[in-house]
Amino acid sequence: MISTDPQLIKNIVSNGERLDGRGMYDYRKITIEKGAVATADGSARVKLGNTEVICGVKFSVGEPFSDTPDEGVLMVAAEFVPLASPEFESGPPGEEAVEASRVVDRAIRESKVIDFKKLCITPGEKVWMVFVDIDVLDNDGNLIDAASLAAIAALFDAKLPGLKEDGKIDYDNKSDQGLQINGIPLSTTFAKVGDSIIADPDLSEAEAVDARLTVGTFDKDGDVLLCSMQKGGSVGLTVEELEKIIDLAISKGKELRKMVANA
Amino acid sequence: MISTDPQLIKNIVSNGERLDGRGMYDYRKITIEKGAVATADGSARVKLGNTEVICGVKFSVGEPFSDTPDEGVLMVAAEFVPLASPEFESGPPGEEAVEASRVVDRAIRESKVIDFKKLCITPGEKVWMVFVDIDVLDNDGNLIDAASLAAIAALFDAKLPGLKEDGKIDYDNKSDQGLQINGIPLSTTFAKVGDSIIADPDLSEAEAVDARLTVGTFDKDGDVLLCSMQKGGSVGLTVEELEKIIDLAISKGKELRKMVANA
Amino acid sequence: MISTDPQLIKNIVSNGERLDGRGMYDYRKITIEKGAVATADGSARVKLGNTEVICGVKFSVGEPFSDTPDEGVLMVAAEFVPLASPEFESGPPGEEAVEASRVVDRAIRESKVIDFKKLCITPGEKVWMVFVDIDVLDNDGNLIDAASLAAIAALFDAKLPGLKEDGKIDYDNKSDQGLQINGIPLSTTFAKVGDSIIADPDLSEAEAVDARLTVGTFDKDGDVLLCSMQKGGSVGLTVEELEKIIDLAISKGKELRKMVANA
Amino acid sequence: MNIVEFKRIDGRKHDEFRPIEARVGVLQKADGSAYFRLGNTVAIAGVYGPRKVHPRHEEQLDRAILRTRYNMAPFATTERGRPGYSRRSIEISMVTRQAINPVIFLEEFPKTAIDVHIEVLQADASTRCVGINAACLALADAGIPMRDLVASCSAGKVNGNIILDIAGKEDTEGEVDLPVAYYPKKKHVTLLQMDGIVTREEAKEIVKLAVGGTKKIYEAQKSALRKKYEIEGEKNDIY
Amino acid sequence: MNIVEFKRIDGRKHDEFRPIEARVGVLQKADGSAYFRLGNTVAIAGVYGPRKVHPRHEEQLDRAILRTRYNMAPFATTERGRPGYSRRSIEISMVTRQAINPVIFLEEFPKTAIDVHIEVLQADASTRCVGINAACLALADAGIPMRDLVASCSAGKVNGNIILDIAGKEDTEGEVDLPVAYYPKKKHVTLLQMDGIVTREEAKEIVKLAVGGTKKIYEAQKSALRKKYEIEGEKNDIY
Amino acid sequence: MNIVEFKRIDGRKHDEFRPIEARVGVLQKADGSAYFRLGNTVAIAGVYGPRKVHPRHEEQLDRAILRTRYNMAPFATTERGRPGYSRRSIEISMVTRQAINPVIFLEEFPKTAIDVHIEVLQADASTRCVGINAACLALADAGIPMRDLVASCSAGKVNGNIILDIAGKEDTEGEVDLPVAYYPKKKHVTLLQMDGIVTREEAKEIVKLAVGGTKKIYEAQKSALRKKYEIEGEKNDIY
Repeated sequence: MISTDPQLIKNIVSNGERLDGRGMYDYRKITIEKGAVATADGSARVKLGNTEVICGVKFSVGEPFSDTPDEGVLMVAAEFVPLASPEFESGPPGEEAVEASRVVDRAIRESKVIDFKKLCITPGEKVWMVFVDIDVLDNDGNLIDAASLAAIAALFDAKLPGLKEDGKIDYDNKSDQGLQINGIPLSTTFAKVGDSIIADPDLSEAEAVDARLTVGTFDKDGDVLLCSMQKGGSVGLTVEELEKIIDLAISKGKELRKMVANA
Repeated sequence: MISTDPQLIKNIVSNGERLDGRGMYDYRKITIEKGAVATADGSARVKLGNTEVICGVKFSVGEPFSDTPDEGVLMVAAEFVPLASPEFESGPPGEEAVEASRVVDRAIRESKVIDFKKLCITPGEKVWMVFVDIDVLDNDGNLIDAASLAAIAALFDAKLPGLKEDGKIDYDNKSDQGLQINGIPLSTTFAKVGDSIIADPDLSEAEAVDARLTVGTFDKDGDVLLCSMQKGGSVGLTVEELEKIIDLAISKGKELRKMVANA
Repeated sequence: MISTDPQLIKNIVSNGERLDGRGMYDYRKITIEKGAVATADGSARVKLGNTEVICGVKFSVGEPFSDTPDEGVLMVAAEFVPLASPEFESGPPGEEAVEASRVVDRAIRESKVIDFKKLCITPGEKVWMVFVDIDVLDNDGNLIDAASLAAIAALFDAKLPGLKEDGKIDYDNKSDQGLQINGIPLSTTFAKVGDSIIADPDLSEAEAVDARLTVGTFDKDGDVLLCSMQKGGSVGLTVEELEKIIDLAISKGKELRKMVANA
Repeated sequence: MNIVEFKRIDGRKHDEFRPIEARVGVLQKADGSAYFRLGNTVAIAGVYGPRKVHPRHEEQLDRAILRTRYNMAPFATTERGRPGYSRRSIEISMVTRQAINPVIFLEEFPKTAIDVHIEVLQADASTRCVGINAACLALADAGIPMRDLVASCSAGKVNGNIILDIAGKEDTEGEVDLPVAYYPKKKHVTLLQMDGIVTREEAKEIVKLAVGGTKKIYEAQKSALRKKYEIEGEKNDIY
Repeated sequence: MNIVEFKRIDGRKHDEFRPIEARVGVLQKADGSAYFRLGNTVAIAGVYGPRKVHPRHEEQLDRAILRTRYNMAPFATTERGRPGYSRRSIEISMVTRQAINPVIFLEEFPKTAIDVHIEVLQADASTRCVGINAACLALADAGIPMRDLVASCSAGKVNGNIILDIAGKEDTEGEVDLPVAYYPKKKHVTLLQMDGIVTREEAKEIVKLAVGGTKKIYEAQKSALRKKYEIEGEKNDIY
Repeated sequence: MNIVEFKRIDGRKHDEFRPIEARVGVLQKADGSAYFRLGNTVAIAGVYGPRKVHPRHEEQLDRAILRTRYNMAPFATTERGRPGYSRRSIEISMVTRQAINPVIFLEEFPKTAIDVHIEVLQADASTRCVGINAACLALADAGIPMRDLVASCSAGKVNGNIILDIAGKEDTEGEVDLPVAYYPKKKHVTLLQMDGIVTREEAKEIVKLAVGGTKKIYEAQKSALRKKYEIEGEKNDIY
């Protein structure tokens, strides 16, 4: 793999430009294909430039956690499948995959756009388990945002399975009941390269990135609210930079939400 | 360990001979000792030449799988204990051990000689779990056939434990009820060395083997039927070679079944 | 780390002396601080010279083992946290940590000072699980005795949580009911260095130690009884040496028990 | 031999495949990649290598080592699957390696590893076959020198009828499933597994049907590769 | 902005910390160590290194590698925790490393590892902050050259009020928790995480409150280090 | 001391063993092997080495490393055991190594490993003793130079009586179990464990009974080795 010299990237970005010609706050081209996986209860394939992830939602019936006996359970997992990158290895998820799945999970969970009480079947005994599994097929950077887009699109695509009389899932008959989701929580990631801020860093830029801030936003009754933040990278951000990114994330979130809504 | 030159083996076999003087389609000497493990509910020790395996069957009471609520559960596991070979290592089973246990499992399961519905205690709740554990003590090649012989002999040897009033196993009082097994499914393995086919390859021959075909056969109402096949090795087999091995396996299976029946 | 030459230690000990000036059968200074962990149901921090361990007891409600349906369950685990020693590594417990937890567990369990039948809530269904977790913070040798002191002191410090009407633990309201413990089982460790016996070997002495004997003793109705023994080290002990250590352990156990009783 | 044609559950003829779709170059990062679909069974394969071997002790002085990893996405099956290795995936990874191994010029790349990762995205029977088909295309796409392609499919017996490419309800009702992989130039079967009860004659008939079926798979593979070079050819025209 | 002061559950002011306690040199075997307490949250950190790297392939030719391990003792939480790595501890170990990394002169110790082990002994919110505070003190105690200390604390929103250092009942009732780590000399936020719902303005206000709070933490850290050198100074006087 | 002889559940005297059976050379592939049986407890041991050390960093410059692995077959116990390492097998592997270590001339084989694998095929008490007995015979069978054999057995207390070689119902009813391993030439106890309640005097009495019992084990071991050389001698006569 020919990697790009980080110093070259830094120089380009310091001139307010990017290697692939994008504007500083532009995302790469996004395509969202809902229903991409016939075997899943809900799914989406998302391309963010050359980054590609696929997300499948599956439901099962399980026991609730003892501290939330009347709520369904959300489980988000990301697998960085080794075909996606020469650096990914087989085996249990590494810290990057763990972080991605947890950041995506928090944005969805904390926004409270899904009412988990509606996913209760029998309080204290049976609830819907919602498994959101994200497979990374191609890693060209900014996996968190791609995973976030795929996860929420797949959840919007999902239909609950029917239940048989014995309380087990009837795999032959899907219901047409979707999840009621009141808002579109999304992660948007900005990076600091030198003194500049750029949106949606790709893999060629990753080595040059000093710090990263992922901001989860969602819409509620016309307002935009934040639901999660996660800083990454081995250098710090000033408070001013943080505030600037928060503002950028709010406006970029609006753009991305339209794509999800229209997907 | 002094290993035999694969080319030497190839030369010998191409002359229609074998290093230990066996005929091309001859198995090594087989001994089957049922009841070899006093602590098991059924057991057998099998020697196939210098290959030695020991199989123990244990019963326990457990929950059925949700898709077969009225059937007992068969679990076959092979451990390639490191005392059996300088190459075996401690730790979770490697691919060879996994393959052996799965091939043995399939031959028994697919032949349907055991009616798993008869191993149901309370439908949907309690069934007999049949654990078939195979320990390899000495590896001189063709572990699959040795394991297959040991597994079926141990199952024939097995007696169900008694049940106490509370539904738990009464370890002090065995029943004299055996498993009803309607046929003897067995794996028979043939190998291709150059253009020749040989039965029951031993470890000195293993390096010279191009391909391997294991065929599971059993007897039903006087007929011989196939229940499983598994090709191994890094070279292919022609359809004619496959057909020849299927025919050889059927006649060799008859011989081996007599030994199991008389053990 | 500058380690002490084992031969030097051997020479000193053979003269009936020790590097830190202790008597042959003296323990290092012991401090026991009960209630050291606010979040635990019982706890103790123990310093044995520069060895420091912390033990926390936590209760939960769980299912009994099927062979003891009316008894609570004791689980002792020791983690050799890597901050305690340059040699400790992350990951599952090594053989030394496993041994320490099992020796501590046996001394408590076998002495029968805790009546596990009193920790039964509903026979066959619900019992108290008693988790005794030992964290090693500083390893300057003789971890078994330090862990043993901390475990029993933490058990004496423990108060059972209250139970809510639905049978779950009420974490907001602790009961003031302690465990009824009828005696103080303790491990005391002696080591053979050359022909001499020393008590409580520290880390500088460890390399010079030929053999180790840990003796668990407890008091019952004024008598001292043994409840466990464990020999360690790569050299043997004569029967006379064993007997001498048993006698030393009995008298040393009395001393240590006073410290636990007064802690 | 099934002279009177019967009705299959999904209306196919006894020797008819589900729709086949094959594409190469579907991933950006992998050195080679491919997508293969057989009805509702979908797999993607990505190839890395020849590259340095980690861990080093696996290195072979006289040839490349071939490593295969078959993995099922958790959402690929009716019930959600647990991520990570299972005994099933260990076995399939192994037979996949043995199936592909004969056609690769491993001896041309001593001391290297060629890694083939197969990800099953949708599972409706024959996942190992679809994985092998994708893997061979991905190897070719990566420019790994090969003697031939290996083509894989399965045949079996359902309600007494011997049919090609069991799928859907046929799979749950099926008595026998027999996947093969075939190396056409050498006329070699490089993978063969079977479970279920058959007579000697049925076994041979099913093998022949499956081996015959690989021809159509092979055509689909070659057509996908041709399309790649045509497109690349077109690209060359443009520049 | 919270001009009328409200009542917090435990009686603290909106920008008031729980009691802070910091000590260095609390362990004997570690090359450096520290204890940090914030109310009922207690962590100990131990540092080993710079030392040889195992496994060797992690070694960097131009700098030391920094490895952090955040671990929660099983008895630190209300319900007993399972020992060993969890997804949570993997994430926190990572963000802790990123929080500390900027202040260490890693380039001075090429081909070595600096290992920071954090053990949370009691958990009542802000465990990662307390761990980071202890870790920086332990690094200083080990004599590792540092550009500055990193100080960490959290702020959040409880019942609509924006407050510093959420703890106890506030934690379970809290809507938002936002931990930061701050590198004062450079005015850099080196850790920032958030969960919960806030407006843009609230987010900024909470960030400022948290960043402002780190000043007091920083003082406590420096005071603990001063105390160490005073005591060592006294010792020197004696000899 | 137990002057009036009492009745044991299986009719044995207080210092009587279950039937002992010992054989060497029972495996073909191992460099040395042995079978040891004490009543219903059966173990097989296999030895490989001295051989190269993997992983290399475990290598010792001045001596061989001794590695022991105690494993219980899943069918060896009343309830089926889970395959793989348990905390129990980790501990027993360790004390087994320490029990055997003193008698082996490890210093004669620097930079090598001697691997001793013990497989318990039937478990009716004293499995670690039987494993040690088999292991020493297997080491001798492998031609590893040894100072002596280590012999192992256990004694204990059942219903107040001090008896040798607890087994069967005695085991479940037993109050105390005390296994020892003994190195006769040096009069050294190389393994000693105990659980259960005893007085000081009882402890000493049980130790003596167990140590005394090792004599018969030792005889059985030597007899098994003699038989081997006799047979080998006979073989020599024939040729």
